[in-house]
Amino acid sequence: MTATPAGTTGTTETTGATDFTSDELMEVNAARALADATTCFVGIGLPSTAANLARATVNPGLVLIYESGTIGSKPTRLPLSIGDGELAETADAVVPVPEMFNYWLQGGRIDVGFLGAAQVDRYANINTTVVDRGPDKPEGRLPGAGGAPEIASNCGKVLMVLRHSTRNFVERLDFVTTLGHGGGPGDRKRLGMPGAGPTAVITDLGILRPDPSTAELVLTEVHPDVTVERVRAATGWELTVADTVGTTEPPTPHELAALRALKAAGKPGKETR
Amino acid sequence: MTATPAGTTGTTETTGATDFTSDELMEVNAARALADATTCFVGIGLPSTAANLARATVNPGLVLIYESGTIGSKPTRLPLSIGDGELAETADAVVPVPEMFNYWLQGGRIDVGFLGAAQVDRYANINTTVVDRGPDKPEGRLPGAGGAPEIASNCGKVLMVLRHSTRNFVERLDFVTTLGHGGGPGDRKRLGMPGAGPTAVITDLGILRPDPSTAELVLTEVHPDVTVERVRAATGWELTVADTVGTTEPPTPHELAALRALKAAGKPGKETR
Amino acid sequence: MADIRSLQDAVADLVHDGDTVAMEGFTHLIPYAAAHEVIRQGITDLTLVRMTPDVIYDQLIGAGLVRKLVFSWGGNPGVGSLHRFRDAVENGWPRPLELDEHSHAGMANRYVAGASKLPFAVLRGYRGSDIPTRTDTVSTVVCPFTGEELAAVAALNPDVTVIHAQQADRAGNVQMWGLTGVQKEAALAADRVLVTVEEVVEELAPRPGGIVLPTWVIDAVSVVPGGAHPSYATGYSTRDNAFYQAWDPIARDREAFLKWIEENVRDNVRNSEGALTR
Amino acid sequence: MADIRSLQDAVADLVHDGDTVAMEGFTHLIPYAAAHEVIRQGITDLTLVRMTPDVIYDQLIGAGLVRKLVFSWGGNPGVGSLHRFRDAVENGWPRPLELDEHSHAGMANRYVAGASKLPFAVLRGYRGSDIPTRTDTVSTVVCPFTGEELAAVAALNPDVTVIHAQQADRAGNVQMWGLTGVQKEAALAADRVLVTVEEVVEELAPRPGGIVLPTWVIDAVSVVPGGAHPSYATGYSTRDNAFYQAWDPIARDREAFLKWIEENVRDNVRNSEGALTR
Repeated sequence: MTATPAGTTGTTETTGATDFTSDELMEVNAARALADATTCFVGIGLPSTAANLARATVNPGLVLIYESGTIGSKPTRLPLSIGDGELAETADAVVPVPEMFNYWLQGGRIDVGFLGAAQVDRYANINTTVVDRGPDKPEGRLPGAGGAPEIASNCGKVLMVLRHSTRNFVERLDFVTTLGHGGGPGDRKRLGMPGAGPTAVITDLGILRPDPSTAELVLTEVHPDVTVERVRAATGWELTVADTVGTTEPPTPHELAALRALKAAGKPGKETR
Repeated sequence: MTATPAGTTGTTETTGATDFTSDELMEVNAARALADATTCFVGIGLPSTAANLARATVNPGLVLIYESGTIGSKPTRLPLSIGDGELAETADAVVPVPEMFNYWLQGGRIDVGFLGAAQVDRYANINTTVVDRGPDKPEGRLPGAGGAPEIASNCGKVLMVLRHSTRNFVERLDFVTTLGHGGGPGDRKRLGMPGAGPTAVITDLGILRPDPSTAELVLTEVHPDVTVERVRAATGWELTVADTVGTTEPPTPHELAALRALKAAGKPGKETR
Repeated sequence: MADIRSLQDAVADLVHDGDTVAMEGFTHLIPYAAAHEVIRQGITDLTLVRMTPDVIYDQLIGAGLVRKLVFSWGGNPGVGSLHRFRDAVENGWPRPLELDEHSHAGMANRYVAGASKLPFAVLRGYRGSDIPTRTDTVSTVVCPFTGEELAAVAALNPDVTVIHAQQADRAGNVQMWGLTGVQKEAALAADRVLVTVEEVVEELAPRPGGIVLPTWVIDAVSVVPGGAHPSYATGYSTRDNAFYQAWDPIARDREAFLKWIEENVRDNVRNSEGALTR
Repeated sequence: MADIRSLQDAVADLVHDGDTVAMEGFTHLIPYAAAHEVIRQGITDLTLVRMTPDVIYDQLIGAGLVRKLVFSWGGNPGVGSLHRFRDAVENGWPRPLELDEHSHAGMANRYVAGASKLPFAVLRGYRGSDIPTRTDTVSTVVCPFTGEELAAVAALNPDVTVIHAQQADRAGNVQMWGLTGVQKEAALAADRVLVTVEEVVEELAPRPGGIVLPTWVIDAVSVVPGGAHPSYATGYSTRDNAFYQAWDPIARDREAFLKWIEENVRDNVRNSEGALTR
């Protein structure tokens, strides 16, 4: 499980006839990235929102796989944890956790790994372990690796979703928990990693994709009303920008309705409060 | 699974008031050897007969474990194979075969491994792979190792049951499939084998046990009306005989009745013919 | 995703001359009908893999389709030898049979490594045994923490795994229950997977001991009621122990064997199993 | 063989100062009541092991009973940080906390090795990660067949594993179902096993997805209805997500935390859970 930084809330934006937040832009675009996948290994938090939204919109047949051992979960609400009961009850199969990691993940059965992150660098490497808080302070503690190192290594490809800020998009990771593209092209191959690695990082500002020749993340799309300068300012390294930067399609009314319905149903603790 | 040589049938003997065969003597004594066990990894054939008879007589709580994955099978008839349906239907748990060998057997969870054999040598090593049929002839093919090498290595101790003849009790194995006591004391320890190894070989003539100081099989008991000379003649090496050779207790009427009931119920193919 | 299709087409598409094929089943759920279709199609030069090769492998070997057997115990359980297997090994009839022989623990772990896409598995096994002298798929590794030397066995990754299960749904998801042996590992270790099933049901109801293989790890599902006979399918049939005993005299004699295969397998019209597969 | 006995006696007999203890559960079936009994008895200097240490480990750490944590993801799922865990790691309060940190795949395989009584397990993992620089329980092995270098992780063999399950029978056989995580591995890897259960039933009816642990691998069974709360037991309760969210402000503040432990755990009389365990 990979943590998603809490505390940042989306700001409301207006585009055309539709009202949506920057978080919703991120979530909708993350879901769209799963349009062609058969199977997705789902991290909790934003990745789980995206994967469940994909099932409700662009990819109803998408097989959701959670590290708690569920294959083919079909939750009606957003799970709070990767072990919520509904994930097991609606699954095609529930397998022991070691089997999940050995036969299904390492076994190369999963198309897409969907991860969050606390820190990302320009090669889409991930830190979810510790942050340096200065020379006289102890390291700040993050949750740790969870499934991420082997998800990133063994899935066919990796998608990432996180909010865009200089705190998250950093020049240099304080700790490499999970390898994305290492130090550049060829590093994954040299390390014998079966999957293609990160192919897109979807944020509340736009979408970054690795350049095929350098493996460095490049800004390829911005969300409606987001400027390239704003993305640069929120990125902790000198961001490379594609020759032509596209603009993502605004959420459709159907996508927004589906997302809001999922979130309303999935209000954590709703039914137990 | 270890093969038991077919084709030898017990001869009828008379002792006191009871009629029983030499096979029945072997089977009853083999069952008695399980009196104190909690769990038994059961080979098919004679070991399975013995283990099921133990459940019907000296050890009703004995947990039978078959390599097909069944834990706590309680068959009402002798299974023809280690995969008969009744073994699973009456089990406390059915586990995948890899789990059986890794968690339960290698995991050191099983008190007694009960094996048959095609050839045994004086150190209770076992051959179930190939037999030498002379210089100009191809090797004779036996079924192979099955579970025996790791059963003999990892169970707390090993019991063996097979019919006594110079064909089976040989001076030198043509192939070591399964290590018993190797070349003598210390060999198991040197090889890092957790279990104590073979502690008794029960035959239709009597019982052989390894000498604590030499690890060589010694004749410690004969069955009623069997002479030491007859056992020597049926053994392919110069058999060491204990200073005092005991005589096994004849089968009780209860033991005989239970054994015959099991065999009658377990007549192979009975219900499908 | 699994297509639901005829056994004839599925075997023709998925099993090729020279393939390494695992037809698994631990007494239970042995895919006899699929193996008979392999015989009818004369798919040959096979390397067969199985922990417990029994009568069905005896038939494939006797039919001359097998060049190598990877196994750990070859017999007719509770009855005796596999005579066609012995004849091939001892006398090279109808062709020589190469062997790669292991213990059960080793074979089970070879499948586990295969399903895990690891090149090898580790076990505390083969100690003091002559088995490693006759195979190049057993070696050793040293624990980097304790220094203990352990057995390493090479992964098994069949070209094709063929299994029989009780049920599939229309999407090609499969469920089996009862003794499920190493079937999951054998399927997940293979490049291609063919599953024969007793029936197609609207929905796979979760069962105690049930194992589900999702459609996206299976290439084809063929509906073959009774396709495990003389083995059995818990909930559908019982083991035909009489057949296993009747097999012994048939397999002892080359002519009797050939006649049996001709009449019961190759002659599709007289083969009720064949009829059921269309 | 498992004795069915009070939680108080079972914990006192099976869990000792300085032990390595695994209290497993993947969100589901987390043995809260047993951990609270450990707090009440003040059993200390523990090395705690778990893939996903959550609120219950936060409580044990905050109570000052833990010297080392072996884990792969430490958080309050869906809510945020474990503040007591962070306070111990970052500030050494109430005592320093040593860490042995892995990935999930590594931890799962460490349990598998432990249950298999192997000294290590092999996986294709940790590649390019800094994790191995901070632990001495990750190393490498080379495949003797292909030459590939793979990760080796040291086996985990806890002194005691504590789990919660739905049911036991009178003989002490246990069945759990739903998400069963790594509980079987954690139990079979341990020297001693304590299971708390929702209830004792006359017979364990086989369940879809059910895992049975036979009585002869368990030391004690304690009947503690609701013993997984705020985690849950499928078939008996649902996850109290509100509790997990309410925990966040409690755990942020040392005083609030100590007061909560005093009132809800140590003060047995006011603790409904404690009342249920007698």
